[in-house]
Amino acid sequence: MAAEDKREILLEVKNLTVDFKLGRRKFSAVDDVSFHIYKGETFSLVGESGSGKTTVSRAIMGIHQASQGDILYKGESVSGNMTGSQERKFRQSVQMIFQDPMASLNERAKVDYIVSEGLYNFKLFKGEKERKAKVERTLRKVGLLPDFASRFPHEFSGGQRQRIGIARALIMEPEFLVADEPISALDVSIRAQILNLLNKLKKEEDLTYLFIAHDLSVVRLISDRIAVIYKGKIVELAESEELFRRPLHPYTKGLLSAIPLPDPESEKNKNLLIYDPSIHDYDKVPPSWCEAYPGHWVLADERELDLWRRR
Amino acid sequence: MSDDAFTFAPWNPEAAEETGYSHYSYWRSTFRTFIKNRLSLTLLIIMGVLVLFSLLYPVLASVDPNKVALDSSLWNRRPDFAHIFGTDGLGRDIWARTWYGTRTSILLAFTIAFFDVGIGVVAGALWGYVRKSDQIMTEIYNVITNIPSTVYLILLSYIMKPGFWTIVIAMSSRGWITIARFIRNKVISLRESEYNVASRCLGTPLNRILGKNIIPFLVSIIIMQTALTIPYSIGAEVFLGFIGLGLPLDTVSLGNMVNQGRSNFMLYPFQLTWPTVILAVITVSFYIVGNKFADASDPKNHL
Amino acid sequence: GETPDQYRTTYATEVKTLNYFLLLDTTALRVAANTMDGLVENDRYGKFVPSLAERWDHNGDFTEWTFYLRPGVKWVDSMGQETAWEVTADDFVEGMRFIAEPKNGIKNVGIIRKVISGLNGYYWDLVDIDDGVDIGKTREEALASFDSSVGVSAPDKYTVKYTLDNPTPYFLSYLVTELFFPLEKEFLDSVGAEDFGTTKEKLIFTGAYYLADWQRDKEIRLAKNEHYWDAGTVNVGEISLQKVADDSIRVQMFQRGEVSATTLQGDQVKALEGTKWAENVFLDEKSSVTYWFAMNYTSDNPEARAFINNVNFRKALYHGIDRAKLLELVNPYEPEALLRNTIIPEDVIFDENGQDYTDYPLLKEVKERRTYDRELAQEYFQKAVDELTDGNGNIKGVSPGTVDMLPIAEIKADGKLPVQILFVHPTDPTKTREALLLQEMLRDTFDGQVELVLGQYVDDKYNDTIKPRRFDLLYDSFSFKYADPMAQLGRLVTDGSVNDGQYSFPEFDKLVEEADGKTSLTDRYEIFSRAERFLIDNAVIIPWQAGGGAYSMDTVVPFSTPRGGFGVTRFKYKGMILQQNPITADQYKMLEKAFRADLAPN
Amino acid sequence: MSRYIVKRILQSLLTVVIVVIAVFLLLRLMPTSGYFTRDDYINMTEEMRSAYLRNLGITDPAVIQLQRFFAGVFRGDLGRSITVYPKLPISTILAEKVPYSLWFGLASMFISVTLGFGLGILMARFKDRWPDHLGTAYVVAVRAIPSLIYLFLIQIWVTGIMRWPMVFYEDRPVTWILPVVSLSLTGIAWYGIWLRRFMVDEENRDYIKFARSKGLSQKYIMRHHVLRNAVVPLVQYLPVQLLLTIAGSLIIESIYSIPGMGGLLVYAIKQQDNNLVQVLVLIYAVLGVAGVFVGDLLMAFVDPRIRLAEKKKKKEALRV
Amino acid sequence: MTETREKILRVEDVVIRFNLRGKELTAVRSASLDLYKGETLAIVGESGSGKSVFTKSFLGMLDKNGRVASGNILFEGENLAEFTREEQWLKIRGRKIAMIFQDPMTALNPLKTIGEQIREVITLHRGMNRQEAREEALAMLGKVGIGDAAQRYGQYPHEFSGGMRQRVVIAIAAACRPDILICDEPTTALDVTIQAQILENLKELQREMGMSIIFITHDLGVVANVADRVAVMYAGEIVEYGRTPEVFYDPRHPYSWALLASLPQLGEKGEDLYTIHGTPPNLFKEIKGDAFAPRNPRALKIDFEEAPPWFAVSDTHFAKTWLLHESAPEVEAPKIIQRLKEKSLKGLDYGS
Ligand SMILES: Nc1ncnc2c1ncn2[C@@H]1O[C@H](COP(=O)(O)OP(=O)(O)OP(=O)(O)O)[C@@H](O)[C@H]1O
Ligand SMILES: Nc1ncnc2c1ncn2[C@@H]1O[C@H](COP(=O)(O)OP(=O)(O)OP(=O)(O)O)[C@@H](O)[C@H]1O
Ligand SMILES: [Mg+2]
Ligand SMILES: [Mg+2]
Repeated sequence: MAAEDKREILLEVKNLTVDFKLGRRKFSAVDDVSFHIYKGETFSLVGESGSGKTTVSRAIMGIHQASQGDILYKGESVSGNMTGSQERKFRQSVQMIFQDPMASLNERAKVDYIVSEGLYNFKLFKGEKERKAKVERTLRKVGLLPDFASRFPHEFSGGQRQRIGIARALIMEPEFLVADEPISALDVSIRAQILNLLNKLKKEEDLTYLFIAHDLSVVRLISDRIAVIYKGKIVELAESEELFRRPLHPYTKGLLSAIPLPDPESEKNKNLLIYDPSIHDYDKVPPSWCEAYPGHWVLADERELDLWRRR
Repeated sequence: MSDDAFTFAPWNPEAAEETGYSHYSYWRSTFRTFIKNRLSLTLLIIMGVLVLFSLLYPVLASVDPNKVALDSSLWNRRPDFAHIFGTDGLGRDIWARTWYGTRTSILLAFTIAFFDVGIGVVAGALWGYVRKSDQIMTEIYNVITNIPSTVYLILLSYIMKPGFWTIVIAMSSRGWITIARFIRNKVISLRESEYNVASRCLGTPLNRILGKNIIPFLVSIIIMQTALTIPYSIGAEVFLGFIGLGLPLDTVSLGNMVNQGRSNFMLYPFQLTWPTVILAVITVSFYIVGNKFADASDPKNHL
Repeated sequence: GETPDQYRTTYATEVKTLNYFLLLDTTALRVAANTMDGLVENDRYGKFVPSLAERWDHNGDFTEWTFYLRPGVKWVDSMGQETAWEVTADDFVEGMRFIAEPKNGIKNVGIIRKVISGLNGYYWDLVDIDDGVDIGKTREEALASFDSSVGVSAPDKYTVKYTLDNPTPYFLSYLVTELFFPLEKEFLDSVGAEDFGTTKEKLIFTGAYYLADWQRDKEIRLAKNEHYWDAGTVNVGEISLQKVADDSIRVQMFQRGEVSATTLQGDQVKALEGTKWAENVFLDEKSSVTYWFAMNYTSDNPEARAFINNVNFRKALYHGIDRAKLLELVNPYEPEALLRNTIIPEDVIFDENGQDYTDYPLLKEVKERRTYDRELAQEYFQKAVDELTDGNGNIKGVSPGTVDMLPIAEIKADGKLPVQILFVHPTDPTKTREALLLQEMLRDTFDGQVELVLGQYVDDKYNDTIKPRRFDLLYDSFSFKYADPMAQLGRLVTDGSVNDGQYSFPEFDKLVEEADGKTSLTDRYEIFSRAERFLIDNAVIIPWQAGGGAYSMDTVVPFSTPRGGFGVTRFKYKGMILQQNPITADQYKMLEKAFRADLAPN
Repeated sequence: MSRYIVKRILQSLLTVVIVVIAVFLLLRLMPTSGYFTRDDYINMTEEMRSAYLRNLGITDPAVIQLQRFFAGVFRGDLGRSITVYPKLPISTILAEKVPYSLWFGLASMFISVTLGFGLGILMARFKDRWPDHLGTAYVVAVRAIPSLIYLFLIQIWVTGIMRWPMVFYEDRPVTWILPVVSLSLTGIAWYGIWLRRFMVDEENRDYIKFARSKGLSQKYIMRHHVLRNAVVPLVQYLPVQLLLTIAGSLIIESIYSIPGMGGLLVYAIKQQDNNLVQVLVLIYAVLGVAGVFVGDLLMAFVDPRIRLAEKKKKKEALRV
Repeated sequence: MTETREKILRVEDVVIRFNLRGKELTAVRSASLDLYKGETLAIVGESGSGKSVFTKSFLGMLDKNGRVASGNILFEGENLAEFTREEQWLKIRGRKIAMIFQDPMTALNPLKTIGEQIREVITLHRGMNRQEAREEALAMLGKVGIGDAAQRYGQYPHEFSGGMRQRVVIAIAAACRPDILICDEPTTALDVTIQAQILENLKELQREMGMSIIFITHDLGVVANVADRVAVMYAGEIVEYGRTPEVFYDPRHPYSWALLASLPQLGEKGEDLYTIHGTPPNLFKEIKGDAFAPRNPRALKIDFEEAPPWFAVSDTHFAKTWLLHESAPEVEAPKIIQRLKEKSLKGLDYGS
């Protein structure tokens, strides 16, 4: 435990709230969310559609403004106004992999440009030759052929496109990668390629990931720690196996029970748990963020915490 | 079938990555798609020949389109060998005038289209991309589009001296905004698209985002708008001629010719017919060719 | 067959007002001419005959004229109903009072200010008062002095008396102008001077027709006045004036029977050659309107100014412009017939001996000459060039520069030959073609040394062109107002109201003044003819063509309407006879012959 | 909703005011002779003219003039024409002319919409077959060839063949036909091409495919799904076009001698009748802006997605 | 067991071609399939393998540029492949065979109320009057788990969440009481929790109405949940089919192996997942031999020469691969698949 705490915290999200305006009304897509990510780990955020996963990741990337709270990268705040050099450093070392490989590549630019876009922005090469070499190296790293550089995105299959997107991030030699559902738009048979690639990079390049998905079976495979987010609030956070072994929050349980398994027999006997938020009685005492077991946090009130622990 | 058939074949995962497509070039595909359509190709050729001829005619032929005949027997001559399209009420050669007029009208239309589209694209891209500009640009748009175009054209051509540049200024100072609006709508839909978000995450500066991520997607709109502006400008010149604010007399333009021909149409139909036919062929060709080219420039239609 | 009961014709621009004292265009003139009668009128031979006045007399030196009204004539309203008001002598006094009020802005009043005694003083007093000049009277006092100071009075209900400053034997020719029309005071008070004539309800009538309908930009309809004192001579029940702004279809409309008359341009006549319509085209009578070329002596364009102020150059133009050629555009067959070499028209002014003013020797010579002479023109031009340039084609005293005559034109004066002259014309197609032809003609005659720069005014010649002096050359016109050379020559003196070129020739001014002092017509006309000859010899202005004389197709039986060179007469339809089919040229010639024969004994 | 309406109205007013100010300033660029009738101008001395202008208030600072103008408008006083119809109250002129343009406009709009929709349906129905090609040819011709030419030829030829009068007479119904038809030509093309486009778009939508898979007949789908939905986006434009029918058509009113509003503005500008120009621009701007506004409201009315736009997002946000 | 059940649909060697700007694209290459009454058949396969096109042809819903080039689709004694006129299809669509499409967001007309959209099919197919149809529609809404049906009836699609919309779509399709219901990836756009609920609804309906379901998906978890039998499709061909346990526990085609093996659920932390390299074949080109061969590391030489025929694994289980040929070398399925059964039973039994 103590040893763990010595790990370097790469990113810290403190009480993050992101509001959106809907007409004249405001609502919080992300509501007072806190977590941190250690260097070298894969931290996953799961939750149903619309729960605010993307919003968290975009707030980290500075695409959405945080209404409240702070985001610290290597101890420096990146949510407010950064200085020019801070921003440059941040943009270089933090990269994002996008969900939809169809939409996230500029259709009218060649792969060569797409991959080297960041290099251009930060002038990370001396001459055309060096740039070309970098592009080639990176393409190879993600398992693409170097001569793809002269082609347009639409000539590629979904998996190949996604790898182009990853190459675009990798070429910047980032330390931290935000991956917002990088596989959900892909075909089953291709997902594995990407997951393998991400794993390989983690090992070889010592990358840190914030991994977002709603597919828990994937998350389990890839992540060190998992946070479950529900309607803008994190309801449970634990080490990956711990969470699967001992889910506490009813929402987490519902989520786990709904995962379809590629096994006819277990599916036959499937027992679907449907989460009903009205079981909580938060009117008087609002829930708090408690550590139910070491490193296993859950959002609950005293009574619930007791009850869930007992089971 | 040899037994060999049931042994493993050599396998190379890299080869499996190869995609089926050949090297692709946007413009080549656009052009190839375009020329597949026989109608538009024909019209393009016709248009090209007409435009080329009208540009070359003044060089090739020495007939002065403004040469007034003092001999009244040369006035209003029906088409014959000396004057292929006949002569007008002052003995000016309609054939020569038609080509000079075509040249003027085309130059005018191209100039207007150039400014309209040029300003419109830049303004529209900024309008769509820079959120802060939206309110003010929208108001400018509302204002400009709510001043009736006739008021505007007439006021300007009245305040300034009627002439080529007056028409250009009058048309372009107004025309750009509709194009800008089109562009803006498109840009807005592009602005939030994932690949732009990706670029922003990579810290790409605005000018390159516009140049690389936005403008290339507007090619078909740009072509379309250019194609629409050209016949529209030619028509506007005819209209201005009708209300007496067209190009000056010594400039031969299709607008002038149509208006002159019109007043004598019942008497000397040929004076209206030929300029009109040429004009119609040009405007219709531009319209169709432009549309088809815009279609062709949409990569969805490439194969 | 039956004769039609409706005469339909067209007009191109909407009338601004139908206040008959304020006639701005021929459409308003047409309406006034047919809805209002004055004291006298012209019959179809041009003779002055009684109208609202049954008879009249004058004193020996023509300074006092007394008119005796026809009793019992009632004003008629726009429903054709008689009103309670009778036409009385007071109405004529009120009419004069109305036009004498500067605030009413009656434009032609200048013509009679110096004729009616006291009118000039009265008018300017009011103007001075309005301008804040202290003349020792209040406005009320000045207004009150009208009856005592202005030479018009109503001794009794049916007698109108005019007192004139000078002997005026031609006074009757004034009376057919709108300025002498009556005005019913009570009616005027009821509608207000401001609104008088702005709608049909705001008018009442004394003429052969009343204004039955006035729909702006569409139609003006006149219906026969059943209560007219001379209703028996009115043959056509309705006159409809339709606005057709786009006149390219007018001939077509005539051929399809939609209108009863049309005029034709030369092209149109040519195009009818060989069709059945050819025989329907005839040449209308010329009018007393004269067109001439005006030159701007004070132009901003230094090149043109230098040349125009040179008599040799003006003469070169005088001889160099082939006016008949220009007229071929409107009359391809006999363009010469339309030419007019004098300023005062022929056939309108006669001295005591019945001699036509234009037949006075000095003018007769001018009248009969051919002005176009290419060699002579070139000779004069050479002289002008010798005088005005340094021999290398540089015009003396002219430095290069841009002359701003916007919005008409902008001239890049280079101070070299060819001399650039700004010729301004309206936008209508015929005038444009005329301009282009003139341009080519001058280029041809002067070997390219005279270059017309063409400029167009869009709408209003006076405001756009003459007033801001944005022209070098222009064709101008004037209508003839009364039967004396003074009517025209008096306005062409230095600072005269139609001296659009702003020249100043003291010799001419002196001659005019001298002539105007003469009471003997022969003396008077003799001196006027010298003055006129001076203008022509020095090519101060260049007379060009007579008004009227257009090719026409019509269903009006020729010579059935009143005839005369002044005022509203030409536009009167009283007595007009229509026929079913368009008249033919032969018919016209035959009737003309008969008419001339009838005319002779008169 | 009502807050939204108020906000939109204020915004529209702002636009109108800016438009009027813009034109107002443009008009100041024209010579002041535009404030005189020709005769006034000739007869007046320089001093009288400047006194007259002072009287009219033309020499006042633009701000004050504008204020006066808007105050007048607010009181319902549009002022009087100067040169076009000297001294006539502008309200009278409008009262005379608006009905013609309006009736012609309405008639032609009716025809444009019915025939245009017919054309659009036909083209969509027979997409890529000859009715579609023919329709396209028509649309292209109408759009690309200057209207002046074909309108004029229609007038000459049709009246000749049908032996109809060449110009418009109020009391002869037959003379209404050509102007109305001429006015409708572009409208038909416009509605036709857009309806076709929307219908074709609509036909490719998933819910149309789903409707077909439900076994609904082609005809039923066309009528109850495709057409209905395709018309919706067009509805937005109807009010502007309806309101702007008042503006009339310059060319058509000119060639058929219709005493409508079409030529008025051009004429007023040429005659420098600044008062009249000012009022007309105000009217057009108001109509244009109001049309867009009503169009938006109407759109919200026919399209449930828009009407409930605000509520919907709320719900979605609240929903699990 | 199989023989006793009634075959409701027989599809034989269907070839479907599209004409794309002058080029011919073969989307379905000789696919066959039988459907029994009351069963659920799942078709799996990767994107673009022709699943949708294939099933759309049963309804005559191919895009205009497509056609059934050959083969038979036998249903109730008629060959649907020979239908040419729209009226013939109208008798089939909806009332006999109905279809549910993938995206709940777009399958409903946004401008009509939910009620109208259900009612119109009920009046059309069941000849009920307005009132009866309304009652029936409300009942249907209830059956697919939409509470408050009476109020929901008059609302527009945008007032529904994605999951509810998809339920409405199901309600519409089921309201026709078809014999066969084709569900084309009806839950891919939805959340796992909602997906699970909708699958329950579907099964419920099937039990109640006794219809046969063809279920298209690429999610093997979903297949495991709903299907009685599975057909695996690759590049326009069905390459393997059999009862669900047979295909899951004893797959024979290399593509089926690859598909199952690459499932993340089977992954071992820290180990690479099995992957399929390369891209699917170009459908414009003629495919020689086994379409999967270029991507198959264990392809035989004959795979590049000649297309494999059907080989029977059992009475109910067939696969199209040369590996089942007697002269083929012994090739084992990837280990991970062999472990599927045990693994899924053990490790994935999340803590309840
Ligand atoms: N730009 C925006 N403006 C307004 N609301 C937004 C915006 N972006 C997201 N939202 C709303 O915020 C909420 C959270 O959205 P978010 O995209 O973060 O969810 P998510 O968990 O990523 O869902 P998914 O799994 O569908 O990607 C949703 O209700 C969404 O509608
Ligand atoms: N109208 C069409 N014109 C041309 N090609 C088509 C058409 N419709 C489908 N195709 C092609 O047919 C092939 C099979 O498509 P289909 O939609 O059946 O795949 P699918 O297996 O359903 O994939 P997904 O899982 O993505 O839905 C694809 O390559 C597709 O591009
Ligand atoms: Mg998301
Ligand atoms: Mg599919």
